[in-house]
Amino acid sequence: MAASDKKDEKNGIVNKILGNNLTWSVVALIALIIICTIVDHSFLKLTWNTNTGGLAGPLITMLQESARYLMIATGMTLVISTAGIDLSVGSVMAVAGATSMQLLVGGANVWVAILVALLVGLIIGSINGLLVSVLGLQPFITTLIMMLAGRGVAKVITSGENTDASQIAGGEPLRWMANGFILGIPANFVIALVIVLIVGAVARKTAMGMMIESVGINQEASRMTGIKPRKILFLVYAISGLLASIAGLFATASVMRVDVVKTGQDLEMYAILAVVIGGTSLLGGKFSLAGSALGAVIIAMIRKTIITLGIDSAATPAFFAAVVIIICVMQAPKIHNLSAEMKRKRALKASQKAVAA
Amino acid sequence: MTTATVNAPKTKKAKGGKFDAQMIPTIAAVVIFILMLIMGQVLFGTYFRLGFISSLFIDHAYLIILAVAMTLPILTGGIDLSVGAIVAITAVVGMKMLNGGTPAPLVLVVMLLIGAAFGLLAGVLIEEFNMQPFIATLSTMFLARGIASIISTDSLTMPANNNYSWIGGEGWKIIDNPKISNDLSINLGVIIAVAVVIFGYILLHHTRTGRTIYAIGGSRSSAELMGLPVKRTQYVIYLTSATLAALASIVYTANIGSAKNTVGVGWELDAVASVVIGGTIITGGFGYVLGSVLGALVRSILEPLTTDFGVPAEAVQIVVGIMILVFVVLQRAVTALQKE
Amino acid sequence: ACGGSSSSSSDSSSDGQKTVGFVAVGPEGGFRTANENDIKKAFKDAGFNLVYSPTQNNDQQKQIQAFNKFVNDEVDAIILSSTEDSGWDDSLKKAAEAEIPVFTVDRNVEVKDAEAKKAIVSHIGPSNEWAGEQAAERIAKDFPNGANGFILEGPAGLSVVKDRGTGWNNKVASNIKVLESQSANWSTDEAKTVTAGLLDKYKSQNPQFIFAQNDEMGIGAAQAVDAAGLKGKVKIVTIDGTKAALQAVVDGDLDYVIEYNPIFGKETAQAVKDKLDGKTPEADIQIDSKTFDKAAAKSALDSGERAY
Amino acid sequence: MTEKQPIVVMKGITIEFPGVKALDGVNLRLFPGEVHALMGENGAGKSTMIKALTGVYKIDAGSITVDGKPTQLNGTLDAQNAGIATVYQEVNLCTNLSIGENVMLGHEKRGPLGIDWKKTHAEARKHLAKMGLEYLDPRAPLSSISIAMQQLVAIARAMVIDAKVLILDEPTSSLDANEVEDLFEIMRKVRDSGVAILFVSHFLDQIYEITDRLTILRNGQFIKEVMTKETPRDELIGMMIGKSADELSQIGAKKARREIKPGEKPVVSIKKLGRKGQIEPTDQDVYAGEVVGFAGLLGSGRTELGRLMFGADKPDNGEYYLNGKKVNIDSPYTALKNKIAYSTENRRDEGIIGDLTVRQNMLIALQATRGMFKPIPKKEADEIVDKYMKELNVRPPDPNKLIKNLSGGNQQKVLIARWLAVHPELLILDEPTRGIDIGAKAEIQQKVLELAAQGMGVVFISSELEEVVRLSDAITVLKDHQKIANIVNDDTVSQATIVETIANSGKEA
Ligand SMILES: Nc1ncnc2c1ncn2[C@@H]1O[C@H](COP(=O)(O)OP(=O)(O)OP(=O)(O)O)[C@@H](O)[C@H]1O
Ligand SMILES: Nc1ncnc2c1ncn2[C@@H]1O[C@H](COP(=O)(O)OP(=O)(O)OP(=O)(O)O)[C@@H](O)[C@H]1O
Ligand SMILES: [Mg+2]
Ligand SMILES: [Mg+2]
Repeated sequence: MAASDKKDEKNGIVNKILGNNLTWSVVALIALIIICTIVDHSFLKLTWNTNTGGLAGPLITMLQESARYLMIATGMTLVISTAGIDLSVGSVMAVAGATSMQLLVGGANVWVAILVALLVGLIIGSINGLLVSVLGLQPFITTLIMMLAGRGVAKVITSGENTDASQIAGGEPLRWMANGFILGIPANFVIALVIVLIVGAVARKTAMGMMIESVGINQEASRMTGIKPRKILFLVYAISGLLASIAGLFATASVMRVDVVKTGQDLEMYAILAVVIGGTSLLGGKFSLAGSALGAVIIAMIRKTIITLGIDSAATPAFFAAVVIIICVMQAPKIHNLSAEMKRKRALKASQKAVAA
Repeated sequence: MTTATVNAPKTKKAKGGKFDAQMIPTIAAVVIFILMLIMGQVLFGTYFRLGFISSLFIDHAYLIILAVAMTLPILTGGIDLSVGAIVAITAVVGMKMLNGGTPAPLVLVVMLLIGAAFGLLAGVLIEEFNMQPFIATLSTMFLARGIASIISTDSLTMPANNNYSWIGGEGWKIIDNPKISNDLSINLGVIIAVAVVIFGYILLHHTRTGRTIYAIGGSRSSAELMGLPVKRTQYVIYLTSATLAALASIVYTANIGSAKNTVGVGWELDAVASVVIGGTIITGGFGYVLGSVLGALVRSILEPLTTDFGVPAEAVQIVVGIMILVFVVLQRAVTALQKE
Repeated sequence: ACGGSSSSSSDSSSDGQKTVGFVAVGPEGGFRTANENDIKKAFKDAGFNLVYSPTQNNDQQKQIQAFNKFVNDEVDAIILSSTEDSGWDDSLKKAAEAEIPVFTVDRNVEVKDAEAKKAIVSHIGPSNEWAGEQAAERIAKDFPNGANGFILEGPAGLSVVKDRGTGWNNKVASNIKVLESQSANWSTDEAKTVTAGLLDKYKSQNPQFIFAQNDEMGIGAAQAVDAAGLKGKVKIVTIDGTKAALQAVVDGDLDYVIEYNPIFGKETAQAVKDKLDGKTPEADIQIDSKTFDKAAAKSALDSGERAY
Repeated sequence: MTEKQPIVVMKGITIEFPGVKALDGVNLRLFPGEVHALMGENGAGKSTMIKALTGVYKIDAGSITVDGKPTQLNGTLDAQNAGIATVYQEVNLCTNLSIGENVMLGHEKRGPLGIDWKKTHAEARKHLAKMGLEYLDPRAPLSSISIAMQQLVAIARAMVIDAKVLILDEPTSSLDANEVEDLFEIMRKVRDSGVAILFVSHFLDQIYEITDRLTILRNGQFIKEVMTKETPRDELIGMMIGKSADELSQIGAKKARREIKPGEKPVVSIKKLGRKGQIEPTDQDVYAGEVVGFAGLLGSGRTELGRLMFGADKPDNGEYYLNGKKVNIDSPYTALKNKIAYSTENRRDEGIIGDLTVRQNMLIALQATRGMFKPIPKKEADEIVDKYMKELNVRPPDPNKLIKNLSGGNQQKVLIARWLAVHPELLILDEPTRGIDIGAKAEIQQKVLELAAQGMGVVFISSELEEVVRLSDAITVLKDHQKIANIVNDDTVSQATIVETIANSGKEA
């Protein structure tokens, strides 16, 4: 009796681990790393690059790239938790990047350029927030419009050029932000991680997280408890805009050049994928920032895998789709309830036999 | 427990008039479309030309079909992001087959089947593996586009005498004026689009499957508890939207006589915009196919208008975005006023 | 259908100004923005009323729509800067019927239909294949004893990508080994990531060159090379010839830039003018492009004449 | 008793949710031509049992036999095809569709061109008429009618299929006396035609009026199957709650009247507060320690007045005084800031936040009044949650369960705890005892009296005149969205008084 209890308990833990979305994300991440290591034996090797003053190696470039996904995925998580969506993050990245580069080229101080770029992101996010919360427009369509218009804004800022600030002196802090190292670890990854932790701490240590979830679960009931759903909605879109502008700085500062068409292109989709892989439902409600962060790293890792495996560029989207489908399918309740389901069926058969007898 | 015997004053009749509120966004779409045409005509004098009207329909037959296709999942609160990519893969396969000498009817069937296969895959992911439609169709979108690029990245042209391009092309001139800009013409693509609209209308309003689509949009759990075949209907929806996307591909490729893996990038968003402009609510439950058709037409004349207004190139996207925004806000205002 | 000349056109050509429709790609930075701005300016200078219609996402459908609209608007001429080289037969047929002359710029289009062919008067633009060939020749010259390297391509499927690739393949030396071709989507930032990845992966095979199909990607690749401490050891060749790229050649970040000359507005305007004046412009107006090594780049920048 | 053949036999049904065994070997037999009641406290497993029979939940053990054939039910569709029609506890209709469509969904009349709407609507009208709803326009949207009416529509829908088994899970909880009578009329007719009816209700009067046979559950366990006629009330209550009936003696408790002293200031006083289309401008005072009952028929505007006093809807007219001071209550937030709380009648849509835990649901209103960035200290939160879990006897007593997994009655208790946690001066309770078992009902009523005794002003809205009369100091009677009387509840007042008031005002108007 006691023994079977213990076994049950053990089963419970195993089931819990299997049922946890994060588990499958970690498994996927490890699987991708293993695949890469098999193809490229030096994949896990880290060397010290005296040229840059940091670690070097495939994993490091992967982390460097993941910084921007971490930013937009974090903002996206909060937005999705309110049962919304922010399709404009890619465009906001372009706008923020364009702003900073154009200012630098125009001779502005680098800190001014950074601050104004962040402010612009915050403003675009706030406009999304206003449209969704005050006018009550549907998030999908509102941010879709902002995605179109945002690209246009980026083009207007640079007059359609791909502004290049790589030759401009004084851009060092910005360059460091994207390319530098802190204790050998990519600075942008460290910064992104710190921001994720701050957002996480604010969300979970104050009531912000619960209120965001509450609005996402049942907006009317939330209103009746004295929460102001409009304020919450405004807040999450504004945060998402701000974080997207940081991502935009990462993306442009890495090469000190904005590309009005390419910067941030399609990244909204990656962000959404990261959030979903991380276990937050697109229907809103409970969110997991840790899950989304892991999702963001997985997205970067998938892209790294594509390069490492030398997958033909034509086949890239198909490979991407395959990995995403596998991860999502593994997360499906049907799969991780498989053993429980089989047990249930067996029990049912037995009891039916008993009844028949 | 009271045993009151007062007759409740049950005379307060629920007004049937309120029901029309759901149609207001669609009606607004009609009105605004006509206003836009009139504005174009007054300012630039070319919008009432038969040639303009003809090419509006011929060039956008594909978008009308996609808008109808997109209406189905959106009515349930879902979405099908894969339609653009399905156009690409079916187009590439179709052109390859035509060039390989496959008879046109067989090519058409294969294209539709490929579309259906992607719809089925989306359905399986959504219904069997609990993936949200957005993610499931995003995956099938990547998959379809990826496979299309693997098959070919060339610009594939149809062979001559292919028994295929007659679907598109110039079609028939109904009114043949001396000037081409005054000709009224129609081609099979437009007729197919009209047929699709009629099909969509009948499906949604005169079949149980259609009503189940609306019910799912209202509340999926209610629909399930009501004993409606929710799962089957979901399959029907994604199969239909993907197959219609293949049909849109047929109409489009027949029109331009060539195809390539990059065709249809962003069309899913054009289709979504059309559906929303047409008054369908993105969260599901309310909307009409006819609205989506009008939405597609409205979406289609945004570009000519920006061109004629001479909007600076960099700002075109902003203006298009703002126009859609104004549209959505107007609809929202009208609906809110009605509710008062 | 008759018509043809603009006497009956209801467009804003009140002062006898000729209207020209420009079916364009849209401002995408680099080559594209320079090219379209130049065309717009040249036509304005030549006294035309240029109506400009960009597309989005390189979507040919939007271009077809714009083209058909110009036919219906009865413009005097159409300039077509197509995203795709096929699929124009029907539209060109309409233009032919309406007797509107069409000028293709940048990319030539393939036409099957004889009727449709008549609509096209001239093609004006530089050659992508030529540019690709130049890149192969430069690498062959740099490494007579052979070398390993990568190619950074644009998005799979664009005809520019194919043409530049074809040019490269035509002239590439047998001892030049391409370890891998990857798409970096025309993007600087992506090129940096991709290149960093490739350098990691093929470290053992000592990559010595990178052929980037445009300047943006080349600049990104240069940064990755720099970060890997390989500056100067890996030679990067790019196509387009933007100022930033020339500067990079001067700085030694890039080895060689092949111009894909976007400045042919004048030539285009002249061709249109000739046609409308009843003359017959040349069918194929080749625009010459230059190549820049360090010295040429320096003098080009110093001259201050480069417009983009 | 002649032993008829049961049409449905459920044997040894076990259903486990993560962490709870909701049903443990429960048996149920349904006989044609009988009304069978499933009895038990909140959370006993009644709804779960029903969902097992209709294929919503998969059973973990046991067997289901319909018409003598062992049946595997893999979904509601299967159940429907097996001739089982169901009205679930929570209204499950589609508010985006018309009334008629909701009745006919899946059973629309078809002609050669697909659905024939004329016929379908005519058919819908027929079924609505059976429920006494002939005055409803089947083309009107479902959202235009109240929840209670929607419940009737749901029942009309269940009658559309030629069912062998009709299941009604608490259909009467939001109906008033007339509608209940109408419903019973129909149930008798259906029963007499040989259909087996499964009925759930927490009103013992109703049980004894309409049912023939009872199955009693407690804590997911099968207790007994008995004939209604042979089971006295006391015994039934005893079987349901496992205590003797005496322990529920407080049920009859009547409030000691609170006299309003001359010159005393009300806590809340509204003057000509109204909102177009919802409620005519109304005056109302509530004194500290006073219980004001709102009485009226379905749709009379009780809820609307309550919502207006809470700022859930913005008034477009009138003034609001709090302790003599004029205030502007235009949102639930300002109301809560001013210590006015409102517990909704629409628990599912406006009450619970399903995917949050019981604990979070209890604390969220208090948190909202404090502001997002001032989290309630853990210790304080623990104390509050602990206190109310015990005081209101929430089951299961685990505050970390998701509230959506609690039974209806327990959800209600959590919501009441939510409002008590903000220590309101005025608490508006809209149908707080709806769908609640007799034990819990007594507890809640008791709580209301306690709160009033502690000096809280309470507005008590209920469709059960009995409890309004018993608990209130004053009764406000509403009709047609208008306050028609203010009755001081002294010993002369009875349910009949209220009913008369309503009827007479009708004649004058
Ligand atoms: N989906 C679920 N997940 C977990 N537990 C659940 C779920 N649904 C119900 N339960 C639990 O199962 C038990 C039985 O619930 P059920 O709804 O059947 O009660 P009930 O008898 O209908 O009560 P009421 O009279 O309040 O409606 C309760 O303890 C409830 O918390
Ligand atoms: N017979 C009816 N026909 C149409 N609408 C109605 C009818 N009765 C009520 N309504 C509307 O439904 C909504 C909710 O009314 P509801 O029945 O909840 O009022 P109530 O007085 O609070 O009654 P109860 O509390 O018993 O439900 C109100 O907007 C009301 O106008
Ligand atoms: Mg129940
Ligand atoms: Mg009410």
